[in-house]
Formats: sequence, C-alpha cells, structure tokens
Amino acid sequence: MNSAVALQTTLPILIPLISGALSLVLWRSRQLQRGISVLGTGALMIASVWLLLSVYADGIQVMYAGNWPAPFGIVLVADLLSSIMVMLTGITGLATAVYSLATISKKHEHYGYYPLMHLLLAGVNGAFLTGDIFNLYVWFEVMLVASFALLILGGERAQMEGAIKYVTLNLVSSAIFLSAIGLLYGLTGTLNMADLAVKLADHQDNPMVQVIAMLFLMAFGIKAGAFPLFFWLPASYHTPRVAVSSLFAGLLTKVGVYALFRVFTLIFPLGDSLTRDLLLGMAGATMLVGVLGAAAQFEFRRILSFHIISQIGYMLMGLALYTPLAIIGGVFYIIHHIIVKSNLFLISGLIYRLQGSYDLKQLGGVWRSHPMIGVLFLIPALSLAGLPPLSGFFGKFIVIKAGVEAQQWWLVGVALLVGLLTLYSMTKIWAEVFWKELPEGAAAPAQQRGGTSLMVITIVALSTMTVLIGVAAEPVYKLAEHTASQLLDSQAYIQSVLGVN
Amino acid sequence: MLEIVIWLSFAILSLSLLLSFVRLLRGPSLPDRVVALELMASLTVGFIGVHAIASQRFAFLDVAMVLALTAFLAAVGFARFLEKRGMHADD
Amino acid sequence: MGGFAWNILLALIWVAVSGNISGAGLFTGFVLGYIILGLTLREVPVFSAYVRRVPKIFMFACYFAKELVRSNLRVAWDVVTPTHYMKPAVIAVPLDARTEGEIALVANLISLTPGTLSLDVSTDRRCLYLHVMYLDDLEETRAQIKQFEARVLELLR
Amino acid sequence: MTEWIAALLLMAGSLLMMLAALGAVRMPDLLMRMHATTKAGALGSGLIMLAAAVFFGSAEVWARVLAIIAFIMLTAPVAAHMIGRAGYFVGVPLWGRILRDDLKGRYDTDNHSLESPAEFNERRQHEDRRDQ
Amino acid sequence: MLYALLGGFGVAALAPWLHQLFGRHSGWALALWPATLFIYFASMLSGVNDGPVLVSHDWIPSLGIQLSFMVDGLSLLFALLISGIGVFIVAYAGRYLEQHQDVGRFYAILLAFMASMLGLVLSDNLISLFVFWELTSITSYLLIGFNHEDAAARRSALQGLFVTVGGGLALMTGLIMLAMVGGSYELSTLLGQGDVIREHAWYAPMLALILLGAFTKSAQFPFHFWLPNAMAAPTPVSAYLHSATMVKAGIYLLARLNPALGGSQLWLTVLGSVGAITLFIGIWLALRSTGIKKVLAYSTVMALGTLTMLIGLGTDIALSAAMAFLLAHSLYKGALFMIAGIIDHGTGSKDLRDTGGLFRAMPVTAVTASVAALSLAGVLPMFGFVAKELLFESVLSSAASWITLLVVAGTAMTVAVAALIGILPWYGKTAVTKRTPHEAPPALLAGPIVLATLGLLFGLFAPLVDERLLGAAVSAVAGNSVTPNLALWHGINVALGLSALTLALGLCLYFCRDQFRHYTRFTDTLAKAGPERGYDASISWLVKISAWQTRFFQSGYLRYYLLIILLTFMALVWTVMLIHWPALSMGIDLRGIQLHEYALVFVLVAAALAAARSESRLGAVASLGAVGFTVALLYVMFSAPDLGITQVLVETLTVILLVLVLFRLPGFLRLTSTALRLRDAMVASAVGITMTCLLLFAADARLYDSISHWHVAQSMPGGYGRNIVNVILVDFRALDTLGEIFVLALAATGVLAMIRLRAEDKSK
Amino acid sequence: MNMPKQPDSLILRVTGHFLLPLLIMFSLFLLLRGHNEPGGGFIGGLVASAAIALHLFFTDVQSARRLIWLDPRDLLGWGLSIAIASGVIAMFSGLPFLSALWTELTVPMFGMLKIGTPLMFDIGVYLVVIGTVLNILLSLAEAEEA
Amino acid sequence: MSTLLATAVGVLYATAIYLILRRSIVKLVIGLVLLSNAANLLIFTSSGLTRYAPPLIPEGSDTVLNGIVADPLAQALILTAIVIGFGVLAFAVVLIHRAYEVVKADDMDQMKDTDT
Ligand code: NA
Ligand code: NA
Repeated sequence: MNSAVALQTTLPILIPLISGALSLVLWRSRQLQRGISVLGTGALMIASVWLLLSVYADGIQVMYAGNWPAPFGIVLVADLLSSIMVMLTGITGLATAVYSLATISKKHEHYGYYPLMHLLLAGVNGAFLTGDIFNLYVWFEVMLVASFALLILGGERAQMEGAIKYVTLNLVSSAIFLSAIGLLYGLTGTLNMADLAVKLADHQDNPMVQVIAMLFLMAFGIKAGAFPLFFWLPASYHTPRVAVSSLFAGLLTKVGVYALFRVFTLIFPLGDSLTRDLLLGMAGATMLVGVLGAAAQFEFRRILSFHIISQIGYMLMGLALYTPLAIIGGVFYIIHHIIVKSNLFLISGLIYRLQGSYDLKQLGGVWRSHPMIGVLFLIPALSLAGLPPLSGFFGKFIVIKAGVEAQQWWLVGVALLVGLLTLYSMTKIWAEVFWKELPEGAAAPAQQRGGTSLMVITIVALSTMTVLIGVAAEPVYKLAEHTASQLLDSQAYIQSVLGVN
Repeated sequence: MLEIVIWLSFAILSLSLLLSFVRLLRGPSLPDRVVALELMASLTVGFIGVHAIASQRFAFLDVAMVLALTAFLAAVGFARFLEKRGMHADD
Repeated sequence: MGGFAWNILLALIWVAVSGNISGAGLFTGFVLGYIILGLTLREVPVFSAYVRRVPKIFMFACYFAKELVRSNLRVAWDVVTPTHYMKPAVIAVPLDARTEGEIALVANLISLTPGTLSLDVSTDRRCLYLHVMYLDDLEETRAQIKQFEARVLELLR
Repeated sequence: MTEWIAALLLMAGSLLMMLAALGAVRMPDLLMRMHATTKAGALGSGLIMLAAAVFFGSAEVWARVLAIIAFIMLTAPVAAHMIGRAGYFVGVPLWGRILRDDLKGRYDTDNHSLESPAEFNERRQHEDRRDQ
Repeated sequence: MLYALLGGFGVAALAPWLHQLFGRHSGWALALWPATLFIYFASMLSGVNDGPVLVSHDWIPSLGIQLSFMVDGLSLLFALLISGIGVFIVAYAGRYLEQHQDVGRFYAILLAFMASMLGLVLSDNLISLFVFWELTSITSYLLIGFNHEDAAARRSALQGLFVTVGGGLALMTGLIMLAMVGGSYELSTLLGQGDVIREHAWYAPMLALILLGAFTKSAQFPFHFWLPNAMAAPTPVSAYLHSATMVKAGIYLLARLNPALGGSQLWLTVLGSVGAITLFIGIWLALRSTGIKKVLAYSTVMALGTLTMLIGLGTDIALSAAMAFLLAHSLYKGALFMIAGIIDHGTGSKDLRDTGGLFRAMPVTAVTASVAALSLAGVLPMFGFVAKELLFESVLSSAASWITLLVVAGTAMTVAVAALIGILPWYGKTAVTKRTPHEAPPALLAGPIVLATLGLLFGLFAPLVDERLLGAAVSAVAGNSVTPNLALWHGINVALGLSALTLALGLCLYFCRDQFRHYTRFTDTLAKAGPERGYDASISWLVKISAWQTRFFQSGYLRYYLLIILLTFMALVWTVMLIHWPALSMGIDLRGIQLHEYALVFVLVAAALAAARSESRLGAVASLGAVGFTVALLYVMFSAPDLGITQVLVETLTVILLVLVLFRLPGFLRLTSTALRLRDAMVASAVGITMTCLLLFAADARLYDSISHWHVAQSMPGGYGRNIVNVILVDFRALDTLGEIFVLALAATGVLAMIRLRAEDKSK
Repeated sequence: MNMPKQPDSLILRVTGHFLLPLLIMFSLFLLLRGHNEPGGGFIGGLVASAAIALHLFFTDVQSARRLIWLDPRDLLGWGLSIAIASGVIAMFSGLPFLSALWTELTVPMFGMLKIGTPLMFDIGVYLVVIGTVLNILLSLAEAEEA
Repeated sequence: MSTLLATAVGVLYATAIYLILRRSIVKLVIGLVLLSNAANLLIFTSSGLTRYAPPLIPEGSDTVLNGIVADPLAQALILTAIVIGFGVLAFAVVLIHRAYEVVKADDMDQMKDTDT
C-alpha cells in the first residue's frame, strides 16, 4: 500500500483526534487550546482538500488500518462522497473554530469546549471514511457523545430538557443500529462494507436481508432527522451555544444522510424495492412536515432547525429516486446545505450578539442599522429557499428535474411547495428581524465582547461559498456527477477495498 | 461421576440463584436487596468455578477473580450512601 | 515484615537461578527460602519471629476452618429446619486489640465466623459491637470472642 | 482420587451456597440473613474454587484459587459490616425476638460518632445529674 | 452582451458608493448606465431584421444551462423599453427620494432589478431565463418593501413575492418538461420544435405549469390582487414595474413561447378567456378606485389582460396589436405613474377626490398628463389609438363574441379612467391640498414629458415604428415573418366605429362616475371575497395547519416521540416480514439446553421484569445488578471470559454510579394511569416479540460463516497474542478501540462540564 | 463545612488501605497479561478505577484526588495521546496508522519478551478508562459533598 | 440455546422500552441500561453460541486452535459496545441528575417546553 494514500486517508480522522487529545492534555491553558483549535481545523481543511483532490484524480483511496487485509481488519475508504463530506466537515469545522474564538465563554473553554469540538469532527469524519459497518457505529458514538456534551455545555434548563430527548432518541437509534449490525453479522459473518456488498449481492431477496435493511433505514433515519423520526432535532438544536448549533446543523444529520446513501447504494442497493418506495414517501413527508413545523415558529433557531428536516427531505428524495441524476442532485444538495445551514445559524448568533435575542418578536431594524448583515443573511436564506442563482437553486433544480424524469409527480409537487414555504419562513425572518422596526422594550444585547469581526469574516466566507457554488456550479456538478457514478457502481468500490479477488 | 456432581452443583446453584433472587424481589428493605445481590455475586463465583471444571478451561477462573475482588464495592457503595442520606420512603 | 520480604526475595532469586518462571517455581523457591531462613538466621530476632509465626498462622488457619465448619453447621440446622432457634442480640465486647490493623483483622475474622457479625467499632476503639445469632449466655459468648481475639493478636504480636 | 476430592468439595461448596440462599430467604431479619449469606456464601464459593484447584491441579490454578479465596475472605466481611451497619443505623426493623441491643442510642447521627459502653454510661450519668 | 448584463449587477453593487460620490446628482449620474445600455441596444436595431443574434457562454454545460442570449425583435423591444424608461426612472428616483436615508440602497436594488429584467428578456436559455425571472421577483420584493417600517408595505412585498415565486416554481417545472420534450434548453432551438411539443403527451400539464408562472407574474385573474397592493412601493418603482418591466415579464414569456406552445386550441381558449376576464375585471376595479396609483395599477391589470388575450388569439393581427399595445402602454403608463408621483410630491395627495384645478399650479405636468391620458384613452392621433384599432380588428376577426363584448366594454371604461387621470386633477375647481402645489423639477418631469411625447410621435409616425421596431418583434412572436402594417388611419371601418362608440361611452361614464360608483357598490363585496381573500385564507391556514401539526408531532412528550418511532419501526419490520412470511422460518432449537442455563435465563428475565416493575428506585438498581450478573454468567457459559469480566466490572461501576446519583433524586411516583401503562406494556411487548422473532428468523437464515476464523488463525503468528479477543481489540480492530476510548473521554468531559459548571454557577 | 462528613468506618478504612494496593497491582497484572489471558486495558483500567472508588468510599474526594497525583483530566489527555502515538509510530516507517511494531527484548530474569505498540495502545486505553471513571466518580462525589 | 436467549433478549428489549416510555427520568435511565444489555446479548446470540471453547490459545500451543472456538470477533464487538454503552450511560446518569436539579422534578412531562 502506498503510504501517501494511507496518510491522506487517515489524516482527516487523525488530525482532529490529535487536536482533541492535545486540547485535553492542555486543558489548563485556554490560549493554547484556542491556538490548537484554529490550527487543527485549518490543517484538517487542508488535509481534506488534499484528500478530495487525490480521490478526484486517482479514484478511490483505501487505508488498511493496522496493515491488516480487508475484510479482516478495518479499512478507511475515501471515495468521492466520503471525501466531499470530509471536506465539508473541514470547512464547517474551520468556520466554527474561528467563530468560536469570539463567542465561546471562558468557562466553556475551560470545561472542554475545544476537545469536544475536535472530537465531534473526528467522529463525523470517521463515520464518513470508514469502510466497516461496526466501525461506523463506533464513530457514530464518538460523534454522538461529543454532541451530547456540547449540547449541555451551559447547563441551562432548556439545554437539559433538550438533551434528555436528544440523548434518549439517539440512543434508541444506536440500539437499533447495533441490533442491525448484530443480525447482519450473524447472517453474513462479516463487517466490511465491501465484503457485505459482495456477500449480499445474490441475497437481496432474502427476507432477513430486507428486514435488516429496514433496521438500517430506521437507525439512520433517526440520525438524519427523517419523518417520522426527527423529534430529537427540533427539541434540542436551538438550545446550545450558537457555534455548536451551527456545527450540529451542518454536520450531524448529514452523517445520517451519508450513511443512508452509503448503505442503500452499496449494501442494499435500492433498485425497485419496497425500501425505495418507503424512502420516497419518507422524503416527501420529511420535506413537508419540516417546513410546516418551521412555519409555526417564531424563534430564529427553531425555524432553522425545522428547516434542517425539510431540507433532509430533498436529500432523501435524491437518494430515493435512485437515478444517476437524482443522486447527483442529492449530493449537490448536501454540499449546498451544509454550508448554508451552518451559515444561517452563525448569522443568528451574530444577530443575537447585536440584539440579545433569538425571538423574532424581540428583534428588528437590522436592515437599517446593518445592511451588510442583511445581504449576508439574504444569500444563505434565499439559497435555502432555492432561489437562483444561489447554490440551493441548483440543488433543488437537479432533484426536481430527476423527479420529473422519474415522473414522481406528487413528490415533485411537494418539493416545489416546500420551496415556497421555505421562502415563507425566510421572508418571515427577513421581515421581522431586518425590516420591522426594533420593538419597544426589546431584549438588550449582552455585554459587548470583542471578536465580532471574526464572526463576520466567517459568515462572509461561507456566504461567498454559497454564491460561488451557484455561480460556478459546473465544477460542483461535475464533482457530484462523478460521485453519483461512483455510488451507483459499487464494483469499483468493492474492487478498491477487496482487491482483484 | 464428576459429571453428575457437576450437574448437581449446577442444579443446586441454580436453585440458590432463584432463592436469592426471591430475596432480591421481596426486599423488604434496600439493605435486604443488597444482601441478596451480594449473594448473587458469590453464586456467580460458584457458577464460574463449576463451569471452569465442566469446560476444563481454567481461564474462566479469572472472571471469578475479578468478581471476588470488586463485587463487594457495589454493596459498599449502597451502604455508604444509605448512611449518608438515610432511607427514602420508597426504598 | 522484614522476614517475609527476605523470603520473597529468596524465592525470586530461586526463580531466576532455576530459570523456571512459573507459579510452581515461585512456590518452590518460597518454601526453600523459608527453610533456609529458618535454618540459617535463627539467631536474628526479626527472622526468628517470622520463622516462628508461619506455623502459628497455619495452626490458626486450621482452627479458623474448624470454627467455620462448626458454626456453619449450626446455622445450617436453623436454616433448614422450620423452627427458628435463634437467640439474636447486639452486644458490645471490649477490645484488647489496639492498633487499627489489629482491630480490623479481629473484626473481619469475627464476621467470617458464623453466628457473629461485626457491626461497628466505637469511635474510641475500645469496644466492638457485634450481632450474635445465638446468645445462650452473654458472658460465655464474650469469653469465646475474647479468646478468639487473643488467638488473632498472638499471631500479630 | 483428585476427582473424588474435587467432587466432594464441589458438593460441599454447592450445598453451602444453597444454605446461604435458603438463609437469605428464610431468616427473619436483615442481620440474620447476612449471617447466612456472608459466611456460607464465602465458604461455599471458596470450596468450589478449591474444587477447581484440585481438579486442575496445576500451580497456576492453585495460585489463582488461593488468590480468589483470599479476595473473598478480605472483601466479604467488609461488605457485611458495611451493609449491616448501614441497615442497623437507617433503622431496618430487627426481629421481634431480639434478646438485647447494646447499640441502641449510642450512635450520634450528627457527627457520626459511636460511643463505647463506658462513654455511654458516663454520658448517662452526666445527663442524669443535670436533670436532677 | 454578458458584460452588459453583469455590468448592471456591478453598477448595482457599486451604487451606494456612487451615490455618496455624486450626492444629490447621483440620479442623473446613475441614469448614465441605462442610457448607455439604451444606446447599445438601439445600435442593434439596424440588424434586427436579419434574424436573431445569438451569444452563448458556458455556465453549467453538463446540465444544459448556458448563459446564452438571443437578440431578436421581441427581446430588443423589451430591452429598449427597460433601458429607455429606466433612464428616466433612475433620474426621477434621484429627485423623488432625495430626502430618503436609504436612497443608495434603493439605487442598488433598482439597478439590480433592471439588470435582472434585461437578463430575462435577453436569455436564450430557459434556465438562465428562469434565473433572471426569479431575480426580478426577489429584487421587486425588496423594492415593494422599500418602506419597510410600514407593516402594509411588508405585507404587500411578501404577497407579491409569494405569488410570483409560487408561480415561478411551477414555471420551473414546466420549463424542465419543455426542455425534456423539446430536447434543448435553448429557446432558439425550442421555438422551431412547436409541432413536436404540441403533440407531446406532456403538452397540457407543461402548458398549465408555464402559464401558472406567466399568469402570476403578469397579474392575470385570479392572481391580479398582488399588483395593486404592490403600490406600497415608492412611485418610481411602481412606474417602472408597471410600465415596462416586472409585470410584462409574464407577457414576454407568453409572447416568447408562442411559436413553441401557441396555436393550439388549449392555448387559445385559456389565454383568450383569462386575458379577457382580467381585462374586464382590471378596468372595472380601476374605475371603482379613487387612489391615483390604484387606478393606474388596475388599468395596468387591464392592459396585461389585453395582452394575454391578444397573444392567445395568436393571429398575425392580434400579435401586431399586442406588440403595439405593449409599446403604447409602456409609454403612457410610465408617464402617468411618474405624474402620480409628482402629484403626491407636489400636493401630498394620493387620492383623486382630493385633487382638482392643479393646472394653474403645475401647467407643464397637467399638459403632459393629458397627452398621456389621451394615449391611454386611445384617441387619435396618439399611438394608443393605433393600438386600440388593431385590438378591435383582432377581436372582431378571431375572438368569441363574449370576448368582443368584454373588450368593447373594457375599452369604454378605459376611456373613463383616462379621463379620471387626464382631466379630474387638473381642471375645474381648485381643491385644497396638504401642500401648496408647485411645478415639479426637471428631473421629475423629464420622464413623463419624453414618454408622453413619444406616445404622440409614435402615433404620428406609426409606419416608421412598425418598420424599425415592431415588425421584427411581431415576427419573433409569430415565429414567422409578419408585417403588422401599422398606421394611424385605416380608413372608416367597424374598428373605427367601435373606437368612436367607446370614446362616447367612456366620456358618459366619466361624467356619470358618481352614479356608476353608487350603483356598482355591490361588486366591492365580491372583490373582497375574491382571490385576495383566498390568499389571506391560505396563509392563515398555513399558519394554523403548521401550528397544529407541530403540536401534534413535536408535542414535547418524549414518550410520544418514542412511541411514534417504535410503531414506525414495527410497521417497517413487520411489513417486510409479512410480505415474505411463507419464506421465513424460525430457527427454534431447544435441544441440549442445560438446567442451569434455563435458571440463568429465567433469573435474567425475572430480574429485568423486576427492574421494570419496581416501586423503588434502588430496588430497580439492585435488579439491574442481578441482570448484570446473569448476563455476565451467560457470557462465561458461552465462552466469553473477557466479556464476563468486563460485564461484571461495568455492572459494579454502573451500580455505584446510579447509587451515587439516585440518592439525590426523589422516589418513584406512579405518574401514569393504568390504561397508559397497559398501552406502553403492549407496545413494549410487541417490540420485544419483534426482536425475538428477528433473532429466531436470523438464526435460520445464516448465509455465511464468520470471517473470524482468520482472526483465530492470525492471532499468534500476526498479533503475537493468545487472547484473540484482546488481539482483535488492540491490533486487528484497534481503530474501533481507539474510537471507543474517545467515547469514554468525551463522556467524562461532558460529565465534568455538567457538574463543574453547575458548581461554578452555584458559587457565584 | 458544617455538613456532616461521611461516617467513618475503621473496618472499611483499614481493610480498604490493604485492598487498595492489591487492586492496583491486580489491575496492572490484568493490563499486562491481557494480550494472552483474559484482561487488557479496559478490564485493568476498570479494576484500577474500582480501587479508587473504594478509596473514595473510605476517605473523601480530596484524598482520593491526592491518591492519583495527576488530575484525572490529565489521565484522559495522556491516555488518548499515548494510544494515538502508538498508532502513529508506524506511520514514520511508512506503514498505515495503527500498524503494530514489535521488538524482542531480552530482559535479565525474564528472558525474551515481545514488546509492541499494541501494548502501548493498551496502556493508553488503561489510562483513559481510569481517567474517565475517576472524572465522573470524583466530580459526582464532589458535587455530593458540596 | 439461542432460542432461549432470543426470548431473553426480547424480554430485555421489552422491559427497556417499557421503562423508557415512563415519565420518570430515573426509569428512563434504567431502561437505557437494559437496552444496552439487550443489544449486546442480541449480537452475542446472533453470532452463534459456543460452549466450553473460549477464544484463548492455551499456553505452549503456539499455533492455531483446533476445533470450534467461540467467535472472538463478536466478542470484541460486544466488548466495545459494552464500554461505549458504559460511557454513554455515565453521561446519561449525570444528565438526569443535572436535569433533576434544574427542573426539580423526576417527570418528563415537566420537560416539554423547549420543543414548541
Ligand atoms: Na495494529
Ligand atoms: Na474495543
């Protein structure tokens, strides 16, 4: 095995692990931890770009942990989907790290904010890169426990209440996942995903195989926040520090989505199965219920949280339609969504800093006082609603085009309606926060702290990406296209992992 | 002959396990349940011993070793906090 | 404990010399070391005390085992038969043991003998509170316990 | 021969465990249940371990078994003491036919100190004098 | 071409700075940009009859999305209108909004809007057309809501956005379908595929979707309600949106796609009837209104209806009429809106009833208004007359008689409306106004004067306009070469007669306007119950439904979440299992089970049940301990010593942990009713049974042996260890273990944060 | 400080003092032999944690903290670092992450020993487990005492 | 035997689910412990049960094990799962402890204000 390949596939996990471990070692020094947080996430981003570039150039990269052959040891597999997700993690991680410098309080820094953040990233990247189903469970848990801890950092009542639901429902999901792994292992005697794909290729009709597919659908559906399994998300996402919300919003549900994409292209390819029909229904319902949930809200982050759900629906739609174009759309949508959603949360934090509230009724007048923030909000907000020429438009366009091609009319209708309703929510925020005058007796902003410019820089960077993904959609599309063809051709994946035999 | 004895031992230990479980269920006080739990730990040591003989693999004795050394901690913990906090209405 | 440490050292040297790194090797080394200590260093007080104590410990173990069996049988009888013959009581027994180690050892060994259970030691460490199952006669029970304590202390001093 | 000894030890140990369990069920109060479980339980499991040692016969197993027995002998009385004491002090009801209770009233729950009989009597006298 | 468009966005972005640079002259300075564009487009006029000019740039070639542009008669007509009127609007805005604090921002949005509009009409690619289409919606949203402290302005802006974007989404789908059917996203290609497209099975749905987009944008009935509400915008915006741009986008699209989609009976019926109804309703409502801008806005609705109807009729003459009417309308409507702004600016009045006799104070404005109104009324020799003649001719020749009737009635009412605007404020008794009326400055007057004058000149030189501009446009709409033959005088014919008739009727109506208003009051109630009510109702229903569904799904009760998840779980699993029921068999095997194994399992089960049923917290913990020990024993019994040890240790520590924590918590209370407990018990049992069934089925369905034989074989030679489990943990699958210790460290960090932060808070 | 301290138990304290080193030694024993017999980093770490839990029961948090002269948080950090380092070492020789490197060591008295990075890894695991349990137990107990 | 264990696993799942459906957060946590045990036993059962053959190579026989051996891979997985479960549980226990301190009630119904 080429050691450069091994290195670049390992780094996206290793860097945050090392950063996390070092931050724990240096827990006494806040300053060093801050330094590590930016350096570590910066290095992570560079490493992830390196990985993506080489996967794009040289195809699927495989790292055999411990130098043990597949399927006996654990492999890390970087195909395009994985490396795209890893790169998005790098971007979100760096953005969050920079933003955190300005927003995270000293006591939270003292009690492990940075190690938690790094290890969340490690868990997320581990989940994206691993080629082993049980190892996926392990990374899921790393990510989950990190998110548990980040969620309660602050100790407020709402955080506790949210965290209990979040923890319980996610543990139920983990239990289902673990049970599914147990049954699958009993059935096939292997854990390596490529090996599973090979062994199950001729057994897709086996009822137990299909039942296990359902278990995976459940487990990942919960993590992804799909209907009717999403309850943990709106219960908790608006409660933590905003940098944390942003990180969660960008990455956590996407790990579930990623897992669905991976499992249902590689191990249980969808085809014309019952699973596919279910997933189609799930996608539509997820979009609709999420967006309607948002319409009822009057709190900045709650609106955004419900929109995560509805947007997950589009990604699921991409997977469920299961045509090359649809998968392209799903991948494109994921890329777009991670950046946009993180950014919107960051903006909510910026406005919180200015006006001291997340409640739309307590906010107002930002368009007059800070027009640039208005522009910075409009970009991701309109992108989220799928308006051109921003990134979200193309995501939606591709998915809907795929829907039209597949003649899934009702799903296309739902997707369109959901776009409109998303716009409704975004304009609600716009009208209330930016246009409306600041109401009498609104909440006072907290004591001014430095670093607002860091927050703005982060937001500008992410907004620029949103614009760029829209304006220069061709390379992103090409990337998504390659990704989709890789996903639909599991032979290449299997070949890369298991070798010629 | 040994096989029969092993079988008998298992049977007796099983019965003992059931009995101690009855105490665990019936309580009535928390210390009673803790005593029952302690006994179950002892019984587990016994089970492991018999199993080691039955399987002719003494590696299982290691489980008993750890159990013998640490199982009492649970009881001590219970006792410690009972003393500190007193009994609750529902214990 | 100097004697015991020497004995262990001898055992280790035996293991090293013999090249037999195993439980059996160590055991052999230990026994050999003990005999050598007993033969060669009789005159040194530390070692002679150690050498003399080992048989005592053995004797005590036998005594203890006998007690264990005897009183277990009594409890067994009570448990198995339908009638309860117990005469339980919580009694205080004055302690001769002085150091904490002595007290703890006495108390634990008492607990291990059926029919008696050490509940607690008074804060001034002069008295041990026991739960006894068969208080036939208070003074006799106390005497038995004092005798037991004396045997334990004999080992330690 | 070893098999016989092992069988014998096994039976004895098992029966003792049975005794402990029966005691746990049948004895009328917490402290008396503990008499059964602690002693019979420790001895029973110890005997079963000895059976194993005899059965395997190797020094390795003997070392393990002796360690296990030592551990049991070390820990069982401590646990018994802790539970018994806690049970007593939190007021687990004792069997109605208890003959005497020297501990009664000698435990100060505020600073967790336990008087010896001598101290107790001294305090009693002191209080009596004060009352007069 | 691309630079002309992107430059617009660039200038828009720079506008706030340019505004600061030029101060109060920024209006004229920024007007230079549309002026430049106008000249640029005008220079293309000469070549317009030589066929379309195509320019293409790659955008997303893989998706067929290009930044490609087509300049033909139609797009050039629109481009000229947009840039030409834009010049005056920008200049006008500079003066009109002089005092406004956000005027820099206003320029930015206005110029961005202009650029989007130009992009829309010049795009050759359906998707880039759609992109610009949506951009006009967004920018007009910002323009309509420009006075955003006003709740009504916010509401109107949202309404406009919601209706147009909603339609836009339908349009997108329609365009996707169109491209799929026609095999290209390029209009230049698609326009030649009319036959293929009209024959396709998707024609009707595709048409419906595209029309939905066009109708919403162009305020056709029943979507006409948003347009008058959009008057909340500052007057320059209204002038621009209503004269040349936004609302004409839908018309542009219909005209543009006519060669591809038009000509069918469906097209004729839908466009004809919707257009005619819109025409009539628009002018009816205009006549019923008294607000100056409102009157103008409803008359715009009428114009849009007319245009739609004409495109629907689709004959050469109808298309000629459409283009002529479009041009005429742009000129007079732009002028009149700006004049409305001047009245507002000069007098503070927004209502016709508050005005009168303004001629004395502002004679230039008055004359300009009258000239523009003449064109609106379609009086000889205005260009409006030319257009009206063509309108009558086309209706007479090809439309159903009820449409003709509506058109005649509508035209008559238009005359009355023109009189309302052109006569009422200026002549007669002088009304008392809020401000002392004064003549408007040149920046405000320039636009109206030029546009009104053009209305006159184009009428006088109609053939020239025909030859230079409209001919090419009509040909583009028709898809083949058409000579509209525009002329001021067509001789005495039915159309002229109708013209005279409507003029007379209209003047009567004007003079009897109070009676008319009085007798037609009843329609107000109808209007109130109209589509705007529908819009409001659907928004409030949306809020209600979403509140209800959120309460239903996101109830806050963890156990309902769990119940839903568990029921879903069982539904999924059992669906699959029942479908395959015959193929499933349970691997039940009770042979060889030893007595003590039964006992262990029994105790395990009983202890679990006891933990669930326990009335005491620590009793439950003790039962948990019993579960732990039995599980550990089972691990030992089935050859897993490491698991046994770990289980024992973890169990002990768990119990210690629980004890440590639980002593702080209160005792169990019976919180739920027996019925609920029963329900939960049933669900729980069902899940348990499901899992058991899964295990039993799986036991019988084993497909392959485990790969673990490799680990067994490699443990010594590869991992140098005799404890295979440990070798797996620290070597073969060390990555798992690595992740797992991080889980532990994370849990510890989280716990520490929870406890210490609390402690710090307490100490404060 | 007016809160009652936990009741002292001489029996528990003395026996505990005796058991403590025994448990620690036993945990090391389990750690080191884990590669060949039941045991390993986890099991060893859990036993060591149990030892300190025992210490907690017969003394107080302060002295339990003193017992492990490092802050438990350091144990976490160092344990993780050691585990990672054991995997990274191989990468310097161009081998993939977590590849085992073994060396044969001749120690007087013990003869030939095979020492490898997996053992180092297991030591990391051991430390993390101790760090975790201690962090949780001690801070909970602290909250209890506060 | 796997049939018997499958039944036990079912009961464990059932009791775990029943407990986490309660309003009491304490019961919730106890349910989570049972759930983790249930999943572990499920893997254990599913991967096949073997008596008397631990995956330990006896000292001296430095070669491959002969005959049937219990599946070491499944055991390693379960061990990992047990430890992860322990970590998560420790967190959950402290979480309910804190939640109780903040909310002052052992009742999930008092913790539903964050959602809507
Ligand atoms: Na390795
Ligand atoms: Na592990």
